Amino acid sequence: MELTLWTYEGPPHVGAMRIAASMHGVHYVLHAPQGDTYADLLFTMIERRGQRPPVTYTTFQARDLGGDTAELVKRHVQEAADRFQPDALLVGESCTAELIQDQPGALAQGMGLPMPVVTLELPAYSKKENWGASETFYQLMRGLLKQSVPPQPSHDVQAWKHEGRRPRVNLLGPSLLGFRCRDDVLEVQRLLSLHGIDVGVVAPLGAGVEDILRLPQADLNVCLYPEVAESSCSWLERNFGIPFSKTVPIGMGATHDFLVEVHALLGMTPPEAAEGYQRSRMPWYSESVDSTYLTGKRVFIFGDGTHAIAAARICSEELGFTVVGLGSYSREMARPVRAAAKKLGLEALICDDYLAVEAAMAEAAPELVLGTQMERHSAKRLGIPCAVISTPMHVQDVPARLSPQMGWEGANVIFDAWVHPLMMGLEEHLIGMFRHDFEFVDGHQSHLGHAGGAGAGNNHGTESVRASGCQDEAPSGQLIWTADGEAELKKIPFFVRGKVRRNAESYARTVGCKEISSETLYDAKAHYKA
Amino acid sequence: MELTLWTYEGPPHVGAMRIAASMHGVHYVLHAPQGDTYADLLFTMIERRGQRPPVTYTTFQARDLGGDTAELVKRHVQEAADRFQPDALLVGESCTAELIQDQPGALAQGMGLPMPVVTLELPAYSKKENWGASETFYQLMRGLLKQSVPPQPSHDVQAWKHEGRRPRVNLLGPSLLGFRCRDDVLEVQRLLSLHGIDVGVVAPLGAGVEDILRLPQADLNVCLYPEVAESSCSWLERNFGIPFSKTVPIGMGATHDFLVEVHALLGMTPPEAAEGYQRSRMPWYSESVDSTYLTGKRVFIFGDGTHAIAAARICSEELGFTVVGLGSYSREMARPVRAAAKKLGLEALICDDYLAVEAAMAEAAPELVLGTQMERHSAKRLGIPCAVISTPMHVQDVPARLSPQMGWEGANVIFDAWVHPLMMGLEEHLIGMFRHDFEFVDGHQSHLGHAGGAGAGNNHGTESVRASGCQDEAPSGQLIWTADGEAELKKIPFFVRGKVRRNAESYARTVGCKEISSETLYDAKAHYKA
Amino acid sequence: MSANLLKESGPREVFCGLTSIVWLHRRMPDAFFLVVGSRTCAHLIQSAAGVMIFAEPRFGTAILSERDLAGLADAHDELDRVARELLMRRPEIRTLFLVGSCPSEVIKLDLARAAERLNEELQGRVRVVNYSGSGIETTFTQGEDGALAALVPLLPASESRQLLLVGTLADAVEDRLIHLFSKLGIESVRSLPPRQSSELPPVGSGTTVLLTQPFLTETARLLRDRGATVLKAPFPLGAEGSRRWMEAAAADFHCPEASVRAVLDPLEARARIALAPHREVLAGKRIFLLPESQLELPLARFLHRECGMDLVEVGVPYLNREQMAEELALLPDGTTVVEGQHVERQLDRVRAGHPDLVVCGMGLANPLEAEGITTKWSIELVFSPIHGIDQAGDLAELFSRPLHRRQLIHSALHPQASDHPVHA
Amino acid sequence: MSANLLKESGPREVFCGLTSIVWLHRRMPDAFFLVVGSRTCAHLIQSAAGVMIFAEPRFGTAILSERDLAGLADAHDELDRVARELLMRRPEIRTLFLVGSCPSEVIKLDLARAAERLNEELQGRVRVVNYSGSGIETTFTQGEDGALAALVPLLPASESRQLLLVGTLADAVEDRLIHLFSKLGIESVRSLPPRQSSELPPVGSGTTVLLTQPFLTETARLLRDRGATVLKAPFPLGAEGSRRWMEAAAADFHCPEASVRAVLDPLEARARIALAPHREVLAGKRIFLLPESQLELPLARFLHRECGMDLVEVGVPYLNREQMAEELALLPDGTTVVEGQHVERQLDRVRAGHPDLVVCGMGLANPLEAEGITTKWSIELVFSPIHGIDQAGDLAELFSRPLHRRQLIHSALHPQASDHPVHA
Repeated sequence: MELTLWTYEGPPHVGAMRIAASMHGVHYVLHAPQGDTYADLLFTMIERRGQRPPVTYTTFQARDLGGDTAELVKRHVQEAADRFQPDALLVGESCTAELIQDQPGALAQGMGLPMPVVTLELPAYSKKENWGASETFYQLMRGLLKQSVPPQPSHDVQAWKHEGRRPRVNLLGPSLLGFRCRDDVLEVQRLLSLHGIDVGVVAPLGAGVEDILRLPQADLNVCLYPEVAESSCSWLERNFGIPFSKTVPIGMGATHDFLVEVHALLGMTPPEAAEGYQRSRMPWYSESVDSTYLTGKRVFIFGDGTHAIAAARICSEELGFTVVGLGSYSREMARPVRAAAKKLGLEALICDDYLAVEAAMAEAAPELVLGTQMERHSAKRLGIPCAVISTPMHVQDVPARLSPQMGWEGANVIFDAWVHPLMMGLEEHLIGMFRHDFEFVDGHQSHLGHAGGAGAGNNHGTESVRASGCQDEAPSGQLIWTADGEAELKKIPFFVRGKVRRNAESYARTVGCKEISSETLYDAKAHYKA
Repeated sequence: MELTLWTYEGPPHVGAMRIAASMHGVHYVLHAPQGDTYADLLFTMIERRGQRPPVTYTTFQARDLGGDTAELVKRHVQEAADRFQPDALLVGESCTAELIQDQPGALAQGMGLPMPVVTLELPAYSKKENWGASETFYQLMRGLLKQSVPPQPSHDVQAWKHEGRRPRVNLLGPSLLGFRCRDDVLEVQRLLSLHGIDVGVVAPLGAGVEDILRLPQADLNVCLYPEVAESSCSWLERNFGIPFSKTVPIGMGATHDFLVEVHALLGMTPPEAAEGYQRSRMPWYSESVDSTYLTGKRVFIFGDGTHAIAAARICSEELGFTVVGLGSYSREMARPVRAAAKKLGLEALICDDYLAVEAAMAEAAPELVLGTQMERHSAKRLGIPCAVISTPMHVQDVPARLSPQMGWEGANVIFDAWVHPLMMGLEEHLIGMFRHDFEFVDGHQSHLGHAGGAGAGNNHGTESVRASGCQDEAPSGQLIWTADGEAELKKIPFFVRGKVRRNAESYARTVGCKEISSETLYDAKAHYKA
Repeated sequence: MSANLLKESGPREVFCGLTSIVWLHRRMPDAFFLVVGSRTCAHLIQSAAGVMIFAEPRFGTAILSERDLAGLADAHDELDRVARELLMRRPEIRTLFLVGSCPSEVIKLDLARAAERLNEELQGRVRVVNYSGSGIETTFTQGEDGALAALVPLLPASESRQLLLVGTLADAVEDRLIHLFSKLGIESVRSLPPRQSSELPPVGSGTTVLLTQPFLTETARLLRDRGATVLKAPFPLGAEGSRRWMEAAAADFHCPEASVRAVLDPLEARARIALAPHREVLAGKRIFLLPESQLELPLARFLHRECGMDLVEVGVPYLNREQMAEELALLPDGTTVVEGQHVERQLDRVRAGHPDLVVCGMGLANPLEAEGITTKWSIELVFSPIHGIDQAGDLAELFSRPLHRRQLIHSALHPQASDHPVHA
Repeated sequence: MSANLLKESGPREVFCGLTSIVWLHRRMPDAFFLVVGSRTCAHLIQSAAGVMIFAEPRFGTAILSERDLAGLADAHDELDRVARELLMRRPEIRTLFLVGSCPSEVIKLDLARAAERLNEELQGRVRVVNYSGSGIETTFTQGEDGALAALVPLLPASESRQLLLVGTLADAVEDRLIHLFSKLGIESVRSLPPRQSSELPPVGSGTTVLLTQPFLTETARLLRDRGATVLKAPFPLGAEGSRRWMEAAAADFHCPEASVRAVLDPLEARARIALAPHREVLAGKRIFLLPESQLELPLARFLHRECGMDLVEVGVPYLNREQMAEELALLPDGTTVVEGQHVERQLDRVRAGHPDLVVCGMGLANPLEAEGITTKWSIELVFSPIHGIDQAGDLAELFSRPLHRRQLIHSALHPQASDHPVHA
């Protein structure tokens, strides 16, 4: 049993719904009580869809449990098949139905329905949403393609050359309730098309059963979101011999690497190295003098695996930030997240307790947080600017305007979205210069605004940092701030004061001094810059 | 003499620089002291340009004034002509040089330079930046085209039909330091191209002298920014007979009207009425249930003429807002702004004193402000959410990502940008529902954050409203709030309290009651909703 | 009563009782609601609450894992551990609700026993109670009935004469009602749930109960068992319903009729003024209410009688005829009232009936809007302060707003084909 | 001194003296700077200030209109009216600076007379002074010289022994310096400009002046006229300059050498630690300073001697050899120092010289970056707290940061052509 206040991922059957709702001609009969119908609002409200997700819930009640729930399942399966006449039917159960073991999939398989029926077994008490999405996509694809698997895979990735056509790739992974998938697909299509590469099938988003059947016709698969598509890509590689690209094109460097990888796999001449600089404004925006102040900004990153890893690379290599924390709630992606963290000299935080993430954030004392909506709220409490980079989705993460994360335009979008909270470019820079001005000390309103009553928000952060700092390093040794030390600290603008306080205390412990005076502050400053 | 703290527009020679810097092959010799070189930073810092504006300043000094400043002008003109070898040379003076009457234009004209020389006379003590831009574009175009003016204009706007080609239009008006011009051009080109209409010349942005010479080859001119291009469009109509479109395609309705106007002028079948609904997400986003809460939100609009007028229409017809204030600093656009305000039952505010605009804003007690960067700061002081819709430009108004205001994607961008400050969709809606919850009363932090210490920001607004209200309507009659009236008022969340207080006081005056109790509040509420 | 009462069964589209935690936890800031359930339960509450707008919530889920399913003994130990951890972290909590869910009900995890055990351990520092919000037994608002019913045995006994308002009200609305009751001469007015879970109102034979909500069947029964009189009245939605609801109390407390009129007449007159602009939008329009909150009958009554709307169909998740008798009597003859749901068939009837407005849940609203059918999103009705005469205008506005919005924006967003621009 | 001193003239790219209002108005919150000029002047200050980040500024422009140009009598009346209006709106203002501009100088509007007239009218409630910030007479930082020079005649006379720091310092830096001087034994330390314009420091023969900034020629002259001694020293930028600057004062106040060393040695040692990481980035790199702030010589000295940079060219808007003697002496032999500017030719030299870092104004920085030349934007140097030994590290960081940034991001943003992804 695990105490959960907010959760980053829904149950695995919500992942299955994401696949079904992303596609057309696929219907999902879910053996579940009525309360589980809440999941529809994820699509109709958060994703603002004008269609209900294609899900029939059996909505069994307590009184049904004594009777024949198997019959109830079959009645709903039949009604759904008759009413919606899908090209394929997914049948599964939610957490409660899993306990009563009706085996709805087997029941449906036995009904002689005219369409393919795919049984989903998604263990609700050990797995979560992204795993459910991945497994559903995999089972659906496998169910539809298993008859076509050749005895011996003999795929020629460069077949396009002698067939006199443009190379063709599938984009696998984009789904509803995935972060910016809608626009990433457009951007990646545009990117590939610029290089003379056709997109065969995009799946699951917008695909039908006939598209899944066409998957083996591609030269190459592009795995856009490993959380959802990696197992399917692997299966297609093992069974059809179709290789897949592994670079997720988020950020300038990764987009370049993605293009190089795809070109290499397809046997094409690699693209111009300068393409990104010509096609995206991000490099110039990052290089131009306004951005100098971004250098070394401390950033804390938390999200799904794909976006957290991408953010770490963009921050450290393209924006000149210092990454002071990196983590993910995706246990499936723990390995690559740990590797990315290690490269930055950090230990990755793999965790799905948002309070533990908040504590790590406070401890790291960042100047910017890149996280989920939950970190946005934690950051707000701590008075730290934040941009959202990952699911779980909120209605504001489904903007009307084109907002990809991938490709050259995605890099532009990311620049704006991440730098804006850092106090709107020049504005913040000037505030840095005017930091001793009366408008930016306690009690006055900063244009940052997030923390509002500045003091309040920031003290919170500071206090927790102090508390945890003490516990970690000097449980018994109490540090005393002298009056002149406190006075000096007050001169530092509130939004960096936490970091300065932390540095001073840490320095005092290191050198074994008990009192922190203004001199200690200057000493610590020299020490930490060195 | 006029006391100015912040100014919406620069001097007219900055308008001239905008034209010169927007184009290639055009150089501007500006007779001006060294301080005037500050204007370069508008382009290199605010617009983040990687090129210096093509301007040579004579940078005369006090000691030069005794001597031969005319010689100084000629030396700089010659050096500029030699070094930059422009296709056309603009010659003019800034405010200080205007006083010493060197007539640099005439001097340059007499130097026998190999390129066309256009003299700019921009009265610095009576005109402003946009006028300067308009006049410069007009003088440059006229200077380059006057030899080609036919004795009798005989333009056939439908010539494209019998010439067997697609219709061709020029896009006139976009310039550097114009609000989102860079992206508007792309979006309008895409829009026209979808309808089989070619774009001939875009000017001044990105145009060269040879492009200006090609202007008469278009079937039609599109006047995208009347502030900059209307005088030029009129001249081309009078002298070459080329008509021009007058609808600025900002917003769903205006984009539709623009397409209809352009099609009608070109003699084409008008486009599908449903095109906007299919191509933009904005209509669905505005119709979907999440947006119900937008209905009747009070909005105050101030900006340049074009964007203020467009915003008023979008707000009232497409977003369901109530426009409670409309104004512009563009005196040249006063007539259409007044007409737009009148249609909404308002009196337009035509004014370039930002403090007067702030006072009008406070008086109108809006829930959203759409304005310039100056109104953003005023709104912040008043604790009101704000989005920026107009110049003067700030570095944050030149985003890396594609951010048009025009066309179908422009409508998407506008939806996101204006609704986001209104508390992030669903989030705000829920706060409205939970308005009596302790987290949203005084002393606690709202997620709005703008006003920070809520009380403070809002009281400011409220107080000024009260003060002015009293002066306007009942200078002697003092209203008294009873303890129970104050208590009832406190239950209302701070972000609408100002409006409720104002309504109650106004109602009390109307019915002649001196005391405001909780019953008066309920009476006022019934009265104002009715 | 001559409504046309029908029943229907099939796939439903209704929240479960856990959802009511979203408003209950805000009413009693010193209470914590610990759902014992699955990740689905946690995800449901968080999604229904509008995805994470609040800081540290006063509800959470003890998520069952495979190990808990393997042995109930373990599950009990685990629950104790989680409850202890929680209370350590949240020392301000005075009442802990253990809330049963579908999975905990199916595996027959005995939360009553768990509550007893924890109460013993905590020795009165925190009171632990339990109820079920499971979707196999309760819908949406029924969760509140369960929570309040769980509190009834804990109410202190008192024979004093008092009026007890039962059902969650917004604080400001409650203040207002107490103020009005005092003007009627009823001085002792208490509420269940109270604003602090530790300040439970007493109950006894001197207690007269007014239900503020129509879904409190079990709570009402238990209060009757404790000696209270539960008044019969329409529910306090709209000016008429609220007036009759207050009059029922006034009669029970023998308030002089003249003074009752003196208090209520001006309020009603003001409410008519407040209603007028909304009635202008709503009158003659046809409305279809899908089942969700149990508020459907009083709302239909209000929308018909005070706003002039025609009722196409009124769905209710379940129908307690006795408790709803006063409301049913006020509905026009032949009103179709459908208990239960077959969501697909009901949507077929919506499409066939061409209503001007459909009241429905969040899963259905946008899909209907996309078909051109204006909707009112029903969950808002349980979160908004809509009770009492003074709120009648606000209540009507919740229904007029979507229609008003359509009026404002429809023609601009759906322009007619034309040779000439509309505005040029 | 064996620097190679050259002069150049031609088109310049330098702010005018009005720009210094941007920091002066923040130093003295009870002062207001009213520029008498054109819309260009107003636009210049607002653009230089970073476009409107501040609320109600303490500077403004009385914009001359055509009517004012027509008759000077009118202009004087108008100026009086504007000043009166302003002071009515801003009753907290104690000192009003009337600041001349290019247009007001050209039309010979006599601001001294205007100040006199207003002083009479205001009878001491507000002090009105005037100076010129016009671009035909002053560059950038020279505006501060004008403003301070205008204050000198108003300073009360006093023969007391004191140290007077002249030139705007950040408040925290000033506090720190006063603290350090007191540790050296110099107890009476005052500042010009003061933190409140109404609390002017006294001056007289007991006054020893330390200039904090190199652009205060006229102010220094007037202080000497008032009897003060102006010390010769390098300016307090960097550890070495700051130390020698403090030592100059210590010598003048006869502080015991041993105690001076006891105070300054550890500070200098700490500064070396703070400088070390920046020196690592900067040492051996070639720097080109374009003329703008007049800080170019002390900065060049610091960057060469403490950070190990090579000086390609040091531009200065103008050169006061006497005031700069100490700085020039510390420059390496043969350093090219260019007074004045022909911006086009200077940029030709920049391109030809391939420096690693160019210090320049905001109009030139991005264009040079776009050519691949790393820049340091010089206006930041007059806004940042860079004075004193304790700030030496911060000062170096302003120069190392752009180079460090390039190191961090260049290779990712300019990938090499390759058959294989860098990271896959």
